[in-house]
Amino acid sequence: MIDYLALAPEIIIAATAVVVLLADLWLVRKYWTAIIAVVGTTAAAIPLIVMAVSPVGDRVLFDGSYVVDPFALVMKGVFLMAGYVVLLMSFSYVESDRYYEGEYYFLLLVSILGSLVLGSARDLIGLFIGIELVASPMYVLAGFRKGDLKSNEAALKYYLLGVLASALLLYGSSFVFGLTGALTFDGIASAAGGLVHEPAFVMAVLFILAGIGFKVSAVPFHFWAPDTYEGAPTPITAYLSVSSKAAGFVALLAVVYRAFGPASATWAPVVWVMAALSMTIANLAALKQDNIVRMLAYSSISHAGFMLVPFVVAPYVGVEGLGNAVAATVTYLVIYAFMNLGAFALVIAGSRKSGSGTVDGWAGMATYAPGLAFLGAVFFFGLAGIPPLAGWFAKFVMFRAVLTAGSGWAVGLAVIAALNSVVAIYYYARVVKAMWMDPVPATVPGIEVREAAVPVPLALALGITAAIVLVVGAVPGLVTFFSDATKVLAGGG
Amino acid sequence: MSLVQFLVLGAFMFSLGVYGLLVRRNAVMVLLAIELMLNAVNLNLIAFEAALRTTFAGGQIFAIFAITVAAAEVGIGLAIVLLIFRNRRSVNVDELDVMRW
Amino acid sequence: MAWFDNGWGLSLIVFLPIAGALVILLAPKKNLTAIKSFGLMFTALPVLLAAVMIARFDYGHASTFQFGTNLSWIASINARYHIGIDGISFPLLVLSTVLTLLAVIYTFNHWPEPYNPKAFMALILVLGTAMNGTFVALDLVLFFVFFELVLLPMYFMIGIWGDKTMMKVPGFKIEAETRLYAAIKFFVFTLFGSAFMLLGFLALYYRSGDFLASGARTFDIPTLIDLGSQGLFTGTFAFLVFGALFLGFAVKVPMWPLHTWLPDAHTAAPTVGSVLLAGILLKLGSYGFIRISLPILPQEAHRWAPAIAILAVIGIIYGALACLAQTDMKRLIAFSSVGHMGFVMLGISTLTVVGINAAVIGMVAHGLITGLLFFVAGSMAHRYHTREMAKLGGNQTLMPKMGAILSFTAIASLGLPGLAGFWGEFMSLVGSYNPAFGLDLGVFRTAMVFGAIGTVLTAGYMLWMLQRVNLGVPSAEWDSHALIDTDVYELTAWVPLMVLIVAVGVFPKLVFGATNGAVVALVAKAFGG
Amino acid sequence: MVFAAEEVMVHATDGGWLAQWAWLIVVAPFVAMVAIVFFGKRMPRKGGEVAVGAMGFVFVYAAALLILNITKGVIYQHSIQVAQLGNVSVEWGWVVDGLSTMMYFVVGILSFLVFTYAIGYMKGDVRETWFFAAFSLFVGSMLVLVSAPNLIQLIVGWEGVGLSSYLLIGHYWEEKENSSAGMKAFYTNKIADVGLIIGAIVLGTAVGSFRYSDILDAAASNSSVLVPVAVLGGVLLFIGAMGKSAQFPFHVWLPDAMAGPTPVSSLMHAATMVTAGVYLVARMYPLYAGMASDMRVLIVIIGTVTLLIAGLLAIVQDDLKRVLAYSTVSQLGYMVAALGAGGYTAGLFHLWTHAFFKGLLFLTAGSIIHAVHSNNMSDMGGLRKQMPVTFWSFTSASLALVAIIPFAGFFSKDEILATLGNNGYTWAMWIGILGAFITAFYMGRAMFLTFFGSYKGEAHVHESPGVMAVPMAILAVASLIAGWVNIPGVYEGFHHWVTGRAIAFPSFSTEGFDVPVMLTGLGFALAGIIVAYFVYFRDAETQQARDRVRIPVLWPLLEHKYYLDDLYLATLINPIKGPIARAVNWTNSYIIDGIVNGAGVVARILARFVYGDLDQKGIDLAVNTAAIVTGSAGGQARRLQTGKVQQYAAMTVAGAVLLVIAIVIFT
Repeated sequence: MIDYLALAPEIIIAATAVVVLLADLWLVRKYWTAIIAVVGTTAAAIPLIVMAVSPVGDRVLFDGSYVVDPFALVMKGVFLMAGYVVLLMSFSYVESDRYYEGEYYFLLLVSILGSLVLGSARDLIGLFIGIELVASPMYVLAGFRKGDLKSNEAALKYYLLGVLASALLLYGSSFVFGLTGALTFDGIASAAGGLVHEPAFVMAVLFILAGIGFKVSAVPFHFWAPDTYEGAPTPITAYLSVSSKAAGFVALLAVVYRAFGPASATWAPVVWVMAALSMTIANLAALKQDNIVRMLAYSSISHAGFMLVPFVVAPYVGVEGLGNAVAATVTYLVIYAFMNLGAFALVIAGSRKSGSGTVDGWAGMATYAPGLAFLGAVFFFGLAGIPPLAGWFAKFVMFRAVLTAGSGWAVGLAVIAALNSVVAIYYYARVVKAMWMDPVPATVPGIEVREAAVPVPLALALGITAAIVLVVGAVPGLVTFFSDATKVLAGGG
Repeated sequence: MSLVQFLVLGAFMFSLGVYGLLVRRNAVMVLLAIELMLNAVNLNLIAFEAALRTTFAGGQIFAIFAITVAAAEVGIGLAIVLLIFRNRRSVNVDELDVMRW
Repeated sequence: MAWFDNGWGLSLIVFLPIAGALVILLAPKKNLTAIKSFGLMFTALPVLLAAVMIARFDYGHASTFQFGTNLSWIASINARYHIGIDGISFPLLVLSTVLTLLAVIYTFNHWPEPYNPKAFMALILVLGTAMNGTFVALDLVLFFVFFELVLLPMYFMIGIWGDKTMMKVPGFKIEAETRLYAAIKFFVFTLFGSAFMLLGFLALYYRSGDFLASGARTFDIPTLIDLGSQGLFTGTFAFLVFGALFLGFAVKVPMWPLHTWLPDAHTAAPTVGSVLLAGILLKLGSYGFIRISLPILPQEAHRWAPAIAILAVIGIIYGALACLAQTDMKRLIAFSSVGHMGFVMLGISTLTVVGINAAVIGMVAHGLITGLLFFVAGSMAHRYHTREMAKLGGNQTLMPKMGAILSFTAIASLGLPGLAGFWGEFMSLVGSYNPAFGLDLGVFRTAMVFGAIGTVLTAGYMLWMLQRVNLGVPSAEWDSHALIDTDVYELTAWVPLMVLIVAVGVFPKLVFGATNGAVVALVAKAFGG
Repeated sequence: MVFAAEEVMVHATDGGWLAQWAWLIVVAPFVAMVAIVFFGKRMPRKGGEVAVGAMGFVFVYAAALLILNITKGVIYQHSIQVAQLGNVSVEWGWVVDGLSTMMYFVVGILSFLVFTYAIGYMKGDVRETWFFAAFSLFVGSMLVLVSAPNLIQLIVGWEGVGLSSYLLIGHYWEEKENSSAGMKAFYTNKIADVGLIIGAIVLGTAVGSFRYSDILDAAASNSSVLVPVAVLGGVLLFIGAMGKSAQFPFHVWLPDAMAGPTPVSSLMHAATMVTAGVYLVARMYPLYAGMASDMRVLIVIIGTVTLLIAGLLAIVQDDLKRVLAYSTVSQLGYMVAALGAGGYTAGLFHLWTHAFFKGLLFLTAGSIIHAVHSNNMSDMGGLRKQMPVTFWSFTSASLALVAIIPFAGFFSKDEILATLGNNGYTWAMWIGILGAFITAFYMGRAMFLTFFGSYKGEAHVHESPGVMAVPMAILAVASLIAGWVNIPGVYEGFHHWVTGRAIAFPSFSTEGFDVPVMLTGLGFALAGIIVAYFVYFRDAETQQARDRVRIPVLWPLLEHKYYLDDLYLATLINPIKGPIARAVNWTNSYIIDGIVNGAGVVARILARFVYGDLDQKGIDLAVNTAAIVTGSAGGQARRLQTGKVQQYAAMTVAGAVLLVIAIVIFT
């Protein structure tokens, strides 16, 4: 018999998606579809809360292929909130550019559904399905600005590389299945220990890492990100850089800690290299960006690198250390999610007012939009990790986790991370500097555009994210309360 | 026939797919290359299942899922290619470099 | 008053300013009086509370942390809201509250361009919270947060209201506005240091787990001090950790050769910014040395001491020489800070009771004196619209009061006995003549001699500045200008500082009375007397 | 060295309330200063009256203390702790003993008189109020210095004196050279103070206390802690003393200090500044007499060199005040040499007498300058008729300085010479006697050129007003009688006053006159005056007449009284007055001044290098190149982004391969 409460969020989201699609057929006022989507997303949160407070422990379905444990609950919560904010961001954006609203929200919901599935997936099939379910709608949404060549190109690039990645993932999975004879992560884990020196297995692990590395856009699998981010509609970019990335990390966490836990010696070095490269190369590339979205794309790549850092301690630490590592990555993920969503919401609002998406175009925004300029300081310095904004705590737990391993490799990576966090200041501060300290350029549109009020949903999105960034910065306990629960993934308490 | 031969074939197909993905200029050909890669995976899965005979027939199930998803994906791919063809009257993937840096 | 003693008093001192900042952000932009009165209220209250503390502080047990509390903050990493003050942090806290209040008062009719009282006042208040917080924090994470919280307001202060003149960026072909260059330079320099400082903190955190009976790791400074004083942190680990902390603090102090951000930042910053920067922010670094590096890593402090002493002395001589080459008055004062903080660090490096006491009073004195110097320099630049000493001159004739105050402060700054500046310099020399047991006498006594020579050079450039700025016949170009002498706001802001300078100079017990007990205990604990 | 001296028996009272309230005289000037700063402008005399009142109080109180010391003897010391750093204690306090009472009195009386004089002299000055405030600070700092029971307070007063001298010398700071003169004084002292400060630290650390009493007890009891550092400490302290007391080679600042108003010069030269160094040595005398006795020969050498070169310099000056300034330096040389030779009493005695007549000399010079509106003697001449009081005062002071019996200077200088002789410094004694001749010569010169012959200036000459004249008259009397307080064999009171100290130490004082020395000294002095008379008296009549001094020896015989004068001139006076003095003068201004100024220049150049090249280019360059590198590297990283999807794919695959390599490396 199936525990439907455990599946309730997925079911609700799926249903909402269908309803949105149908509503789109009959309704005249298309924005209702958006409202339905928001309601559905909100409703989906209810069973989560119920499960969170219910005394029942982990809910295991389908012979352990699908598990709803604290890790799953927390991640699903994050996905829902992120999706919620993205929906809010989409309202005005979608309306203004007269997209097919119904399809837009339908696809978005489907992608959210995929991320929910990933949260619970504990076998290779679930993993594959989840990842594809997150990605496929995005291929379409990336190209949603049909007339725009950039958008088309973004879609194709994302698609081709995405499929390549899936192929790598699948190919690796097939070998893992073949070598371990199991699909569930626990099953794989029980066999993985003996296979550490099996070349085929190593190759398989590597392919899976590569496949997921693409989803989290870690160097050297990041090439699609800047172009796609730039080309895709901004809310979608926000979703890609947050939810899609988060989904990738959920998959990565589950796979490496659950399935390949015993083989950590095999994958940790790979992650080390990926982390170091992601942080460094992305930071350096971001220094030169003039387009803010593109700059944020590189920044999101470097943040992926930071989130990968805690993984490298796996071979050196006990279960507690693993738990810390998981918690650290999740903490970083959560804080990063809201900072980045806020940043993209700001991009939407700022681009409307300044009529430009470049750093120089935003110059002097403080003079005509002080509120946005303030938020700019909050989000960009938050991403830079300056106290008292939430970002500092993300970096903090990251360092804390990586230093648990006394090993020189870990410390070395910590130093690289420290240096990178300094380099990052340059490009984040550049935007803030432009907004606050530079004169207003001639390109800025007329007063009526500049002073136009920010649409309510967008303002709401900005408000929520900014509030979270500020509050969490002062009281990080709010995040750790949840992220600590995710230690269970590593088997820790 | 032994498992290894299937795996070698799969590997060959996969490599062929990768090669196609990297060098073919025509988008449709690229999509075909992708199909090749995915089918290589399916071949692997079936071969492994045949060798392992797992209780839950994981290989087949996985393969079926893979086929389904692959179909969907190629659908999306073709849609995107169509869109691009509509906008620029060409499906050459290497002409897509509006965005650099 | 129980509520006052168990944490509320301190917490109010720390958080009232930032609360004020929020209130001001809500206040209407046009309503200047509201902004002013809120600013005044939320900086005056901490001063009053601090005054109450002066009355209630238990000087007999200056080494124990008082008025403190220890609450859970970030449970999962065992970082706690642990605050409290002892004899070392107490004077600095008082100084910080007072200076913030005076800065606010001074600002009332010196709003820097671009005119935006709301934002400017809010930033001052945020700074106030950050500075007070750093001095009361007894938890490494809390300390780190406050230590870094200083950055943003100061970055904006320099960047928005700073010096608009163009300058050629050394090493680049480009020209940039001084404020922008200075702001980012300050920002990146400090972050570079504090990034490593954070790594050092975490390293201590993990090591602490190995020694504590409970096995629970801790960021708690007193606990870590207990461990450190038992000599538990040793070897390469300790060496590297001290190095990391050193980077963090030395940049802030700043010690040669990490000082180059200072002249730019001080010169570019608006007057109030310079005052707080020189008055308090620099102290955060040296305070960090005394509060964290020395007691937690005594052996390492002992190992690093000669290097620190040498760098400090280089700073003293170097700063003085650099001052002699300045043509910009504000920049000269900025460079003088390098020399004065050199004396502070020299005192710290001796690891003796005398030296560390000297360091603390040196910090306080430098805060009072250089703060006042920057006030005056700012007001003069405000009137003359130039800081070129070549153009000034005869200021004493044009603005007698202003000139007299400038002379007084400059003379105090050159360490005249009987004024606050003297004790820091003299006692740090005393300390370095007779440094802690086992330190190389040769190094420290040479350091003492060079330090003493440094005092001569200091007198040199200070009097030289006075001659060029104050004395002589004013140039004709000022005849047309109507130069108003010091106004009431300036006087209300400056007179307290002058009084304090004299008071501390004549009766140094005002500071030593609080510090000595704490320092004696610290040295006894860390270095065995 | 063995002292032909009796151990001083200390039987003294604690001074009672008079000593306990003695801090008042230290505080009074500061109170006056504050009052003047805040209210001076609104007073009829611009605050002068307050200052004079304070000084009057100081004078009366000091006089009372002196009498107490003479009658009963007083040894009192009180310290208030103002800070405690570990085992180092910082204290303010005051000492009332023989030495300090003597100094209180000297400072008190001269301050009182000079301030009174200044009320007249400074009338209508640009910054009258400011002047009196700074002047009070000057005296106050000196009293802090004198009353100090420990080295730290001494340093406080010491630097305070230096500061106020800076303020007062640069009083007319509109002209750059005046403020520069003030700075020169401050720097020269500050450099010497490095010695003082380090010396204080050395001794204080060794003994574990900065109190004189502790240090000197340790010195007297040959305590082992002091042995290794005694000589070093002595030398360092003496370096500080050299600065304040303008000993060679630190004497350069004193002549320039003339830039200040004349009352300042008067007080500075008589009581409040240059005596500080002598006072320090005297205060630390138990150290110099005992453990540090080995370095005393250095003190003697410095003193004698100073007295000689300064005396020679005085000869070639045209500026009256400069003549007096160099004479001060020279007289300080006497005092220092005496102290070095073990003449504790002799040195202080000369300080005492010198204070009166040198103070007077400057007051008279001031009154002359006030009348003539010029410092140059070439603008004066024949003033004795118009300015009788000034003339007689000047005469009395000059005779005292030249050491003509029975004027004050005679007794003190004779005692110094005797001391030098009896303690085996015969060479020094002869230099001293030579110095006596030189002194007489240049004072005679000044005398004749100023008061005799014909007036060569333009301004209308008039006697100074009473407020200036009266103090001069008083001091004129003092210059006569001040020496009678210590006539060997007759009354040796002064010796007992100043030796009344908390700690007993061997101190030399002559029993009876050393007649031959006395006569020689007196003879040389008289000779000096006579020579001066022959050279200058008649020349003083006309301006161009002075050129005849430089006439070559070849000159008609008869016409020139058998060339007797010319013989003297050619053989004796010209060389001294010409090449030698000029050489000294040259060395003085080009070598020593050169070093002083050169140091400044070098520092400036060095600074420009350090700042300009090292700081702005060097270190910043490092920082900024880092920025450039990262920037361009950013460019590189950016180039990977070609926009071609298949290249991305290729790189992705390549990345996978790269990771394989990574595995190979790591595991």
